[in-house]
Amino acid sequence: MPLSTDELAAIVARDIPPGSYVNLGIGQPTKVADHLPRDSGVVLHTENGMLNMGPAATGDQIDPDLINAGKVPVTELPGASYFHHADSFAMMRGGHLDVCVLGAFQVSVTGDLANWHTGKPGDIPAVGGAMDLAIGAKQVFVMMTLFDKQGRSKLVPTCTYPLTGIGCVSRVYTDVAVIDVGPGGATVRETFGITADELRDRLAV
Amino acid sequence: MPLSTDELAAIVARDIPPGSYVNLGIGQPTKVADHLPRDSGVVLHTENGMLNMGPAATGDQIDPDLINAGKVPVTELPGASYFHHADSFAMMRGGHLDVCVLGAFQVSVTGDLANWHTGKPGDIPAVGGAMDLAIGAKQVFVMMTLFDKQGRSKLVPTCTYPLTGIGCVSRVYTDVAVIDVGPGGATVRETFGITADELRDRLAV
Amino acid sequence: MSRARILDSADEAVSGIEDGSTVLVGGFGLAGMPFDLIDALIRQGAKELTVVSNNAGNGEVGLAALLQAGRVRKVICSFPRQTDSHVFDGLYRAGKIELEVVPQGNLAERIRAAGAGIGAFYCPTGAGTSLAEGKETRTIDGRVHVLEYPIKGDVALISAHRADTMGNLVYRKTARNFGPIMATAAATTIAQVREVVPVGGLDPEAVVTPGIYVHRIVQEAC
Amino acid sequence: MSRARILDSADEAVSGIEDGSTVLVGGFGLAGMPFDLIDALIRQGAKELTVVSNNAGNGEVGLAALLQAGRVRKVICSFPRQTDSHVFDGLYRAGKIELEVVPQGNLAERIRAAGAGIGAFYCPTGAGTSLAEGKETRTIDGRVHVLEYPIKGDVALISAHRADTMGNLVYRKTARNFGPIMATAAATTIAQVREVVPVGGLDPEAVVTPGIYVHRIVQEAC
Repeated sequence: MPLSTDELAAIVARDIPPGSYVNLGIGQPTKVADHLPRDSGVVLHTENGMLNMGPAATGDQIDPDLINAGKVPVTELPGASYFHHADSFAMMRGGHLDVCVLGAFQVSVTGDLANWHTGKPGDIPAVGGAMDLAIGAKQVFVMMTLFDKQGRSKLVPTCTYPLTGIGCVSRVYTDVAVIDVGPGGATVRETFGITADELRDRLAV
Repeated sequence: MPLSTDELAAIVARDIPPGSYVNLGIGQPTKVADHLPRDSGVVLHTENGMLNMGPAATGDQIDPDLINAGKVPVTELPGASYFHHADSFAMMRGGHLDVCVLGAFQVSVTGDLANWHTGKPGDIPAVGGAMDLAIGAKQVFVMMTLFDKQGRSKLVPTCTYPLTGIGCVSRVYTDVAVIDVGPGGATVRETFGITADELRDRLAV
Repeated sequence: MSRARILDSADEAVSGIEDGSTVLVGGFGLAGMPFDLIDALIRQGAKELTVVSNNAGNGEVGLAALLQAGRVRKVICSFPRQTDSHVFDGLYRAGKIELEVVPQGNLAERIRAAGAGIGAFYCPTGAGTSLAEGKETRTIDGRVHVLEYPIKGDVALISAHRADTMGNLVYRKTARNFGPIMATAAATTIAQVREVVPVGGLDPEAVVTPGIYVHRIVQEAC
Repeated sequence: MSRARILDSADEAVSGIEDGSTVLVGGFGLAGMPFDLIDALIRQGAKELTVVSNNAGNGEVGLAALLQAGRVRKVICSFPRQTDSHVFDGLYRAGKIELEVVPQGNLAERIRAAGAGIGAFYCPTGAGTSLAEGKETRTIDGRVHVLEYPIKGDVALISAHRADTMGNLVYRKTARNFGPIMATAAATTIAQVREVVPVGGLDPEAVVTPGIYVHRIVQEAC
């Protein structure tokens, strides 16, 4: 059985070392936070200018001055700090985040990432902090379904969507497999509900 | 009569517009602060990371954590702020200071400044923030005696000492005259105890 | 005292902004968005503006209202497309507005550079992507870097939490975002604040924007 | 929690610093100088060091003592010559130490660049002077700019006022100086502080160095 998004988020969370500084991208990656053990000491960064962000705010906790990169109201944990945008991106671009987890349209076997723009005519491009996270974090994990709705692999020999960054992804977490990517190509680490041989046949990369 | 250092400092202070943000270099320029009217609203910057620096600290006021660029203990005025060195120099280099007042070995008629290094063999070079102040402040005033101990003019056609900055000085305050310098050459604004004609003869620039 | 002036209304605060100006607008989504100043700018009437902001407006308020009023020629931002960016989307699809998409970190660093006297800088962000097309590159330590130039404003409109009468500012939580860097990068910086306190009312260690960067201040309408 | 470790002694804090390391040393004159850490580094014994600091030591203590112990191959600083820099002066005149003089603003900005992922930057400081000799230049907006590269440290030794146990730091008055930027620019940042407080003991709005930049903390000897 392929993993649910929640199950996959738990697998990603398992692989984040205790005490890491982590940025979770908008969308699916946000769910990883729910699966980090309370005593993990993992510190979440949000690129709009905060470290040690807490869970989403509810009810009276909601404060319009306190939102995450997805513009969702969040909370502050003890030991938090605030900083301006240049300092926040300096933190990302300077290589200080241990891990970031991003969504993707496509990842190449050598770690190229395409996650910001479909490239379709009429689609309005919007990049946000994706390119900065892609080049900045010590490890970039991608979290995505391995196949699109038409059954085509999103892990590809070469990205056809507009690139976010070159050779920046180190590992891809998908519903059917965890795959390392990089200069040496793709290596399957584990599979879920599918054998490695079946996976290789479907991927053909 | 040529002006004393204190008299000259008062002349410089007179020309600093109310409400200006000002950096006073180490040495003679420091004395300008003593002649700013209390209600001038002039805010002093010290490049080691502070705005609205107060007068030198005495007695119990002395705090090793609170010094000026000359490493002299100083005081904090209400409305002060502290920032780190990169922010402090960004303030200088970004053109936000209205005036800085520096000492000099030589100034050229086109505004080149030499104030950091004698260039003599064996002299240890030390530049500090001089080059950053020279290029950064909106107006750079120099305060110096016009003639050296050998009677040679320190306002020169071309600096022979190692340069601090090119075309950066706008006005030179000396014991015998105030002289504008710049792309159009030198223009005497006022003289003290000497006629403009006598001055021109002695300067020969 | 100093250069900051406390004004009675947002209309006074935005007076004199000229047609064709580049306006840096603080805020990330709605947090830190200077709504009063933008509304006053709409009333003031300056047109052909270039707006530099992280987003391109939400709903029909703030930046979206300025766009809808037809005052903006060009938007420089990192993330125009949002669930509620229909005003921008419509103008863009109708070819009525120009868009320059800049990676968010480059946007922030280019604004900082303008305030810090940096003429240009090299950074790996965007190297090899369409957003770096036509830009100069250089390989430093084996990594391709893209040359980026400062983004200066004629005016910055920002929102802060508290000001003292010398123009020192503090922000609140993630509403800090672009305010501190935009304040440094504009010829005239205009801040709306929730509260103005007397000189001495802010902790000198906690001031985020020193008053040297702030020219006009107005207290928010309640 | 997080990556910062609170250690019992300065000796533990400086363990593992290798011969030939580049060591960023905070402080401006005596303010913000990490004396305990420097003394421990002298005991630790690492040699052939490159020291990056604003000054080159005062009197016979701190940096001057490290120099006198013969551990420093090269100093990168803005202002070596001071009334009480006789230790450095002697070594320099005897040809026993290498000196790179960097304008103070370039020193600060190059350290910041190392921490911020900037590969190089252009700035007008020093253009046309002997300190820019041999450096690449470019005219931007009619003004000559010099290309400057980052200064990275293997280790940063800094002094702060207070830390929480996650490594968040606050400084005091002008002792802040180089600490915040050096903390970002070294592979290992070691801070001596006057007081360690529990998590939650620092105002999140007033934290100057977030804990992400701090690896080891030791409380000052009284």
